[in-house]
Amino acid sequence: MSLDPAVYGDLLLSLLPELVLTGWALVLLLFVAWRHRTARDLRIAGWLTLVALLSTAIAVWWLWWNRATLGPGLVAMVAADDFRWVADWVFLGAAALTVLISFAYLEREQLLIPEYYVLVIFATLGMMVMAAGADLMVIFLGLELMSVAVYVLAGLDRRRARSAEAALKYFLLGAFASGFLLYGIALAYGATGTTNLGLIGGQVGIMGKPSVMLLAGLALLIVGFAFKIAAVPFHMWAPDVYDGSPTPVTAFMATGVKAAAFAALFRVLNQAFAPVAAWHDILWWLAVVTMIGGNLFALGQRSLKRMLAYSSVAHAGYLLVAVTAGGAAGTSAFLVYVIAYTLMSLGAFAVLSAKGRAGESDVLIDDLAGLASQRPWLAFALAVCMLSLLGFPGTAGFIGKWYILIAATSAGQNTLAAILVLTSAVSAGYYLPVIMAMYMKPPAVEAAHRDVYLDRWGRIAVAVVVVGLLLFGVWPNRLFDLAKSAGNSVHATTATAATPP
Amino acid sequence: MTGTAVDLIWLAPALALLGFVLNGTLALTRPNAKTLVSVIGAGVLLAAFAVSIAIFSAFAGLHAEEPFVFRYWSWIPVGTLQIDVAFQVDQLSLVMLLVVTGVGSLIHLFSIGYMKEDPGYARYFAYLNLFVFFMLVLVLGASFPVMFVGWEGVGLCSYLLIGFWFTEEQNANAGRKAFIMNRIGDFGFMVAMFMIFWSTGSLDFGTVFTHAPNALAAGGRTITVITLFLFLGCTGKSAQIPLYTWLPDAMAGPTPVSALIHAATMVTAGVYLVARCNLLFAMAPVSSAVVAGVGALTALFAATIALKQWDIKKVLAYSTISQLGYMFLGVGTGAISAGMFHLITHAFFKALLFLGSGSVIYALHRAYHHTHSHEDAQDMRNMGGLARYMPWTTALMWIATLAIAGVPPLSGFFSKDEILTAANARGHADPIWLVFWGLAVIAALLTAFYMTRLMLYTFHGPNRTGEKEQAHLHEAPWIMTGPLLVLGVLSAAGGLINIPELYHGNAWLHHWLEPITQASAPLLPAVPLSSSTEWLLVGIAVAVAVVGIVGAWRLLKPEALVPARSAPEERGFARVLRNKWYVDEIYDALIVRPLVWLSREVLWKQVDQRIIDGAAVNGAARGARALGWANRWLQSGQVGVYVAVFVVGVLLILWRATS
Amino acid sequence: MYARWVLTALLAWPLLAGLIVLLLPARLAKYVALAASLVEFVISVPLWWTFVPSGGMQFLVDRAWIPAWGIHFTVGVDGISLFLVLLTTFLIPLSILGSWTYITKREAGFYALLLVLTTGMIGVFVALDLFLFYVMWEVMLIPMYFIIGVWGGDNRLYAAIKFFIYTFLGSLLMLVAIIVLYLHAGRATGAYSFGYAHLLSNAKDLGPAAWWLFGAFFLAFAIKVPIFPLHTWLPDAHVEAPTAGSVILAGILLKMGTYGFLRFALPFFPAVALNQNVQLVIVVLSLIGIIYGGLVAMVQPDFKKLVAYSSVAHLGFAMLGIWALTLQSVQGALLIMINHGISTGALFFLVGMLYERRHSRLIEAYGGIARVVPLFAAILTIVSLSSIALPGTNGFVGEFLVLLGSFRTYPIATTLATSGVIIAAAYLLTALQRVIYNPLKNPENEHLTDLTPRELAVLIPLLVGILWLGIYPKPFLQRMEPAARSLIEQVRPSAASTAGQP
Amino acid sequence: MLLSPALAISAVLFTLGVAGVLFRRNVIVIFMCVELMLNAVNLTFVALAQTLGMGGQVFVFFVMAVAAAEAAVGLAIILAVYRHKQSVSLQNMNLLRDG
Amino acid sequence: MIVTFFWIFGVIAMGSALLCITRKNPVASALWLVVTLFALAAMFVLLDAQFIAVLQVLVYAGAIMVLFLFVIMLLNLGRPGPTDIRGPLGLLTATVLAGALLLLLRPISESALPSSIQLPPGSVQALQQAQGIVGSVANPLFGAYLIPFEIASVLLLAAIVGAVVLAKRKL
Repeated sequence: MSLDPAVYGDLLLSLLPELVLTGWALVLLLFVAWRHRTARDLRIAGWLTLVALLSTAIAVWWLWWNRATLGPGLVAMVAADDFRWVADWVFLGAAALTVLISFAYLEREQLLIPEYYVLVIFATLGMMVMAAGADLMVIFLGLELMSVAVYVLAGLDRRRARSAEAALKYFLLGAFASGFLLYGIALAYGATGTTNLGLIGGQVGIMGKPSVMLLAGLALLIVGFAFKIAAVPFHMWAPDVYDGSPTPVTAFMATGVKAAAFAALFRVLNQAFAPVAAWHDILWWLAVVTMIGGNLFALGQRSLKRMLAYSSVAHAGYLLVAVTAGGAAGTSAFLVYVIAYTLMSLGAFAVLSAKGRAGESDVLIDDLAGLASQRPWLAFALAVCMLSLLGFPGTAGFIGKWYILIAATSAGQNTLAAILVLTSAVSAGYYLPVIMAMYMKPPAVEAAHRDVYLDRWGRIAVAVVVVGLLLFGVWPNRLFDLAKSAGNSVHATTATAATPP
Repeated sequence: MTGTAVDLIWLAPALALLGFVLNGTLALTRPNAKTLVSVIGAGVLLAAFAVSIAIFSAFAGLHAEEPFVFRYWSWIPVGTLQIDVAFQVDQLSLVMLLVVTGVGSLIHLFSIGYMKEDPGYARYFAYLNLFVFFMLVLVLGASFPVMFVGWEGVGLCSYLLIGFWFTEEQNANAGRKAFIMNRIGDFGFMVAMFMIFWSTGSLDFGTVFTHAPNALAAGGRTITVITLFLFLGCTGKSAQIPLYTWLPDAMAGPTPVSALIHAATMVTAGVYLVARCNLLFAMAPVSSAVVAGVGALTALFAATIALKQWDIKKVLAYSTISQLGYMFLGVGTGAISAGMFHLITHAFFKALLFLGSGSVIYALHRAYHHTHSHEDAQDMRNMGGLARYMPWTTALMWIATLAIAGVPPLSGFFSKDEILTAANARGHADPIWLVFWGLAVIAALLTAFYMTRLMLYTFHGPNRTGEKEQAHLHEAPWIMTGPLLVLGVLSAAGGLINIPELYHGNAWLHHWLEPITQASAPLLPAVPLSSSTEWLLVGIAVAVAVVGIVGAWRLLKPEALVPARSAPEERGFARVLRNKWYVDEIYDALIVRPLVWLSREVLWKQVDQRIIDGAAVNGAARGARALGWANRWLQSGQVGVYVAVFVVGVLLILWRATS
Repeated sequence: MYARWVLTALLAWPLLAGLIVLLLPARLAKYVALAASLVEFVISVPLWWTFVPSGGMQFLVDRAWIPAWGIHFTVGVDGISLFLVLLTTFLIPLSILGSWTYITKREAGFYALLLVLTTGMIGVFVALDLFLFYVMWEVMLIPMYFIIGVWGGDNRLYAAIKFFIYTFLGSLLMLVAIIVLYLHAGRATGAYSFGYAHLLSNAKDLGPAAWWLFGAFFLAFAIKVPIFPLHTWLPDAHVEAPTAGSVILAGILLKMGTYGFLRFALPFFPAVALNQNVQLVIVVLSLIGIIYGGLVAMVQPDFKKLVAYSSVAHLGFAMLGIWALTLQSVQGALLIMINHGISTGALFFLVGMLYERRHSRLIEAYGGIARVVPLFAAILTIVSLSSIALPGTNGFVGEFLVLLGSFRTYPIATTLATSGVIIAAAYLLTALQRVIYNPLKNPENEHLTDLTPRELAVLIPLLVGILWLGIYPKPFLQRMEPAARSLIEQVRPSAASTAGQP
Repeated sequence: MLLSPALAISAVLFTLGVAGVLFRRNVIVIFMCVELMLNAVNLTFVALAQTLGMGGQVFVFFVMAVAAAEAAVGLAIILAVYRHKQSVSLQNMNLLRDG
Repeated sequence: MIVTFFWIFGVIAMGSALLCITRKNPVASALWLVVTLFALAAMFVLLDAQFIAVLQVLVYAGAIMVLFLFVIMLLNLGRPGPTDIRGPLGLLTATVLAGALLLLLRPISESALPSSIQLPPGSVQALQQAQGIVGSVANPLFGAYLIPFEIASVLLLAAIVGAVVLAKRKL
């Protein structure tokens, strides 16, 4: 189904998922304005959110099923391609899992704030806009929408200074970073006379040697995204903010926000700046320092939450490898890995949220000692997540890493691949201790884990994660088909460079 | 397949193995069924001996020039390397077969009495049978590897039997020492095998000896190296310089074991090997010289040590080493039959000497046992005048002594004289042998001397055992003296099997072995000695023996001896001899200690633990973790720092992009 | 030909059984596990008869798994892997039986892991798709990691993570190398597949890349073997692991390294592997392994450590044999791999049985116990002798073949290596003496109980193996020979014609 | 003709904004400096719009919207923090840190 | 003539910006920022962006900065307190970094735009003549840029919700 951007009907149709979600946001807002007293209201809001996310996902599916494309003109503000649909599913999935683990958490922490769900929806909406945006203006606005919502979510737990501080740090640095992003956009606009990715690409194509303005713009754009994906050296907010935020929000930040920023980065680099060689070099370095930094810094952590924060930095590094590899293979690898990463990272945070109290900032890795004997299933779930994060065969994490390696090596980036695997080996130094603590150390006190609790929804979330990780780890075929078509959709031109069939 | 009793060759080792299995089972299940054990243990040996005689006679009837090879199953077939489990029956192996089973049977019988009291009775006979089995595999094996099986097998049994009374640490040590030193020899044997295979393409005796002359240049480097490695093996097994030091310690084992393994059979395996490979050695003159030289030197060297030993078994041990030296001198000289001859006679009289000393020790032990005294039952200073109490033993041991001293017409005289003559004869071809001959003659003198010393101190003069003990000293039971008698006869008359032409004998053994030696004969310098020279040599030999005996009789004063506990420490040269030229100490200081120190202090503690594990492995891990920790002062929570780092990142990226 | 599904069954059954065992109550676990492992063994045994020595790869199964990358589930055995598979299925029941009383906590988990481990190990040996191979290679890591970490000794955590990271680090570079090979072959032929045959036939003209590809494979396998100086994980892992763990570590896991060399490193990169300097390095390292391993073993106060270091020495022989590339040496290496599995396995069992009685692995804790436990002493003696390669035992055949074969290629090195037999005697007999001989000083040892029927049931099969392989190894050698020959032809065409000829 | 001076000025202003963020500890002032950065970018847009068409001006419009939104949320966050710490100085924002 | 004016306002903007970041009193900083914003508005006018200039004054200088001042007052930071300017080391680092940044941004102002994308001079005025100053902005805003416009509205809504969540007294 080909939609004509000139026709409003088609335009709206191409925005169907966003519209659906916005509509739900308004409904939810009204509901919240009406009922916002009790825990039950909160739960209802949560269920409504789940419905909203689900219906949006269905809308996305409908468009995907009908092969909706926005053409022929490139002047559209949004793109309609498989990449967008898959990315949308990732965001919606992340949001849904976040909601699932939020039920118990919010009640336990007495955060009876139904607006929480509204903000989650807004943030998701922002992400979807970023993935959809075919125009720097749209991407920027989407990013701001997402950020504003997440700033607030980070500071949601107003009773705790840590939460407020996290919000502040995230906000300040975020605003600072978006300043750079904006400047980058301005320069790109100046160099090409447009903010539309397609047109920029065209301009750059005929421009020949890229002008200084363009390059500077590109650099600042990368900076803007690098901040959101927490790439070294723009990562320093991440540990603190992740640490201070309510754990479900942390999970959402680590997965959704990162994925959205990556999605946008992919579109920008591959559709607008494909001909510019400079960014490969920049991203190469960014990837290397991020992988090394993230993994080394994580080694030094004793707090489980901070360790996960740094590990998310490290994984941003792996994803950057996929970006650097570029091409359709790189994009597909990115999508596969980001799906795996979303699952495993959310699973880890879910278990953490079950273990901890008062924001879990105090849960040390050693506090998990003996979890396996008292909460075998939780321990198993966390172990699977850790192994998947480690990239161990049989889990989705391994498949993702394998895909990234293939993409990198087929792009001739053998060094990058080698660094990736070596740093992964380092990561064993901090993932294994978690398993070790759970299975090989006796609990500190008899009832160490009595109050570890996940409610029904949380269990569902964790189960989904574990099953997903193992399933994709052994049988990733459907995932690949999806990722491949998505990858090619972004790369009408550069597809099948040197990629395996 | 000959269709004669020869085909039963497998039976001999099989019987021994059967004995081992049965006795072994008994040892683990019913260790006290001593009668059954002794019946099995000695029975299988006697049966084996009977079989051997049958085979021997059958074989003799066949007048075969070529050996019979019986292939049982293919053992290690890989590519062109085809090793079968096969036995070879020929003149040489049959001689050994008879010696082993014959002497073996006698010693088994003797053991029945000697070990009666021992709790490990069944285990003892199991080991003994196992030893016989391996010894037979050794002598019957039709290829180097099969022989090697027996070769290491007997080493194992000697290890087990030396350490038989393992609760004494030094016994266990002695066993270990024996095994490890043998392993040094076996190392040589193995390397030799590799070279033989890659140069002749096979390891079967037959093929090797037929291919060797074409495949290898006589006197060439390869053959020399091969034979030297082989001889290294011999020095280990047959206790020659430099690997002899294990044998004296091996006396820690029960005395019959010393008789069987460390006198009659196993230690002669080296001689057998050289005889078996006489062709190869003949092709390598240098090696032959080394063999003969080492033999002669060992003969003298060991004899000197024997002069000053007090432990009766130690004396005999060194004398064994010295006699083995003679044999190597013989085979090294190329006088295979002479060497084998001496091997046989030595088996007789040395077994007799050991068993005799065994019954002496047995007597003293019993005596001390009665009086609950803890004196050393093997120290000659605690003996003396035993002739009164154990006449039979005394008489028999005198026969053996005269035999070993080389007094005509006893067996030892013929065999030793033949070796000396051969050496002297070879000396006319290449003079170095004259030196060997000289050494051997001096050794002969010393032999006569120390053996007389032994007899003198043990059986004559006043008794030093102790007043109370004397009451309990008396002859051993017949089961023990019986075998002694038989051996006495053999020691006396053993010479008959090879009376040289010189005395118009038929030199039976010499001719019998000709099919084995004929190949090498043409390679050796043939120096026919005039009968006058031969008579001269005989004269010298006899004179030497007589001088030795008489000298000892005159010089030594048994009356002057004091019992071991109050004996003074020797001084001067005597002390050096007493301490065996300090060879053990030297080995310990030069090889053992440095090696252990190196392994423990350097390789393990430093290289392995500190450098590799500590510095490299854990160091890397610690380093990475340290870097992680180092990040904490950046990640200080101060947004200012974060912003600064952020801007630095911006600058770097801008710079890379725009330049 | 035996059923096509046999290998698949061998892989699937333990996994399934493991999951079942995991859910069983602790007291049932070991019985079910034992039964399952015996079934596994029974399934595997017919391979012995139905295997056609000259048949090359057989029992092949090839199913598409991840078509997108040309990944298949491809398994098969040849003369090289056959015995490693059988060895695995043979040792597992024994290990389970051997842990009967040793493992007292979380039995279900332990036995489940053992079974899962079986799948991993067999998978490594039969995988003919490099993706599958890599997956199996890693998969067997986790169960062993848990076995050491949960049921191990006092220092188990350190040993476990050391073992894991060491192996993981090595294998990850191999992963990259595999992918590079895959892309190379794909670009060359246009057919993208991880199939062993496909990659093998297109591993040519890699150019200089071959060097670091070989390096990556080498690192992965060298760590597993282990080759000096990458061996330090081994003593810790062996010592800390529970008996069954040590047995399987020594018996099977180490063989994966040597197997990897035979199956991948050599055939893929013959040019590099046979490069003069590479040969020199590897031969020297094997020599160091043999002599250094022996010397260090000689001074170990801990019996298990001693055995661990002796493994370094044994595997050194295997490496030497593999690189010498003569028919004799290669088959000898294969035999050593089997023998070491049996003998060292038996040694670890015996040490474990001693440990169960006295809770000490220190040699000086014992002495003179032959009087108290004659049966134990007898078996320990036999096993030690097989470990020091006494003729008539399995050990001799392997070492003899390796040395004899290697002598052709590396005379000097082999002569030096042969001195290893002296050192072996030195360290094992010393230990033997200090454990079962000498005066019985420690009164605690007065009342040691001799081997129980169960323990005998564990040891007897191993003893049978020791004697069988020592006296009549022909059936094994026959089944190996064609595979070894073709390997040599593949790697060194010139070597094949002369292999064995003087 | 005004383009390059405009670009130069906006670059300077942007740098001043960054410098301000680096100079100050007071959160509010830092936020103001961020606003300054945004305005500098706005200048670039407007200057470009003169030669490249209205797109630039429209963009400035959106930037203002974003700035407003950020201001609302940001100041709310600052208030929230102030409730806990009675301070808006970054020095006191060190609850969250490594170790 | 215009250029001169432009520069004058530019200098004012930069100067007041400098003062804004160096005044130790937040209120002073805020007021200096307002001055910068006004100067910018003037420059916008010179750049044919009168409507934007108006918005600048109304929204920025008006609404947003008032909000800032309001918060400053609310938190009672107006009174002289300990300075929030970093110590010498911090300042040095900051200056160096900022200097480097400026150095790297400098070439931008010199780079000329590719002629292919430039509209003919004065075309903007022409457009404004045709559609009116507001219309010339409104047309694209509600035409080509409709989608961003709607997103912006959602953004503002989200911001309001967020502000409410964070600011309302009780939870």
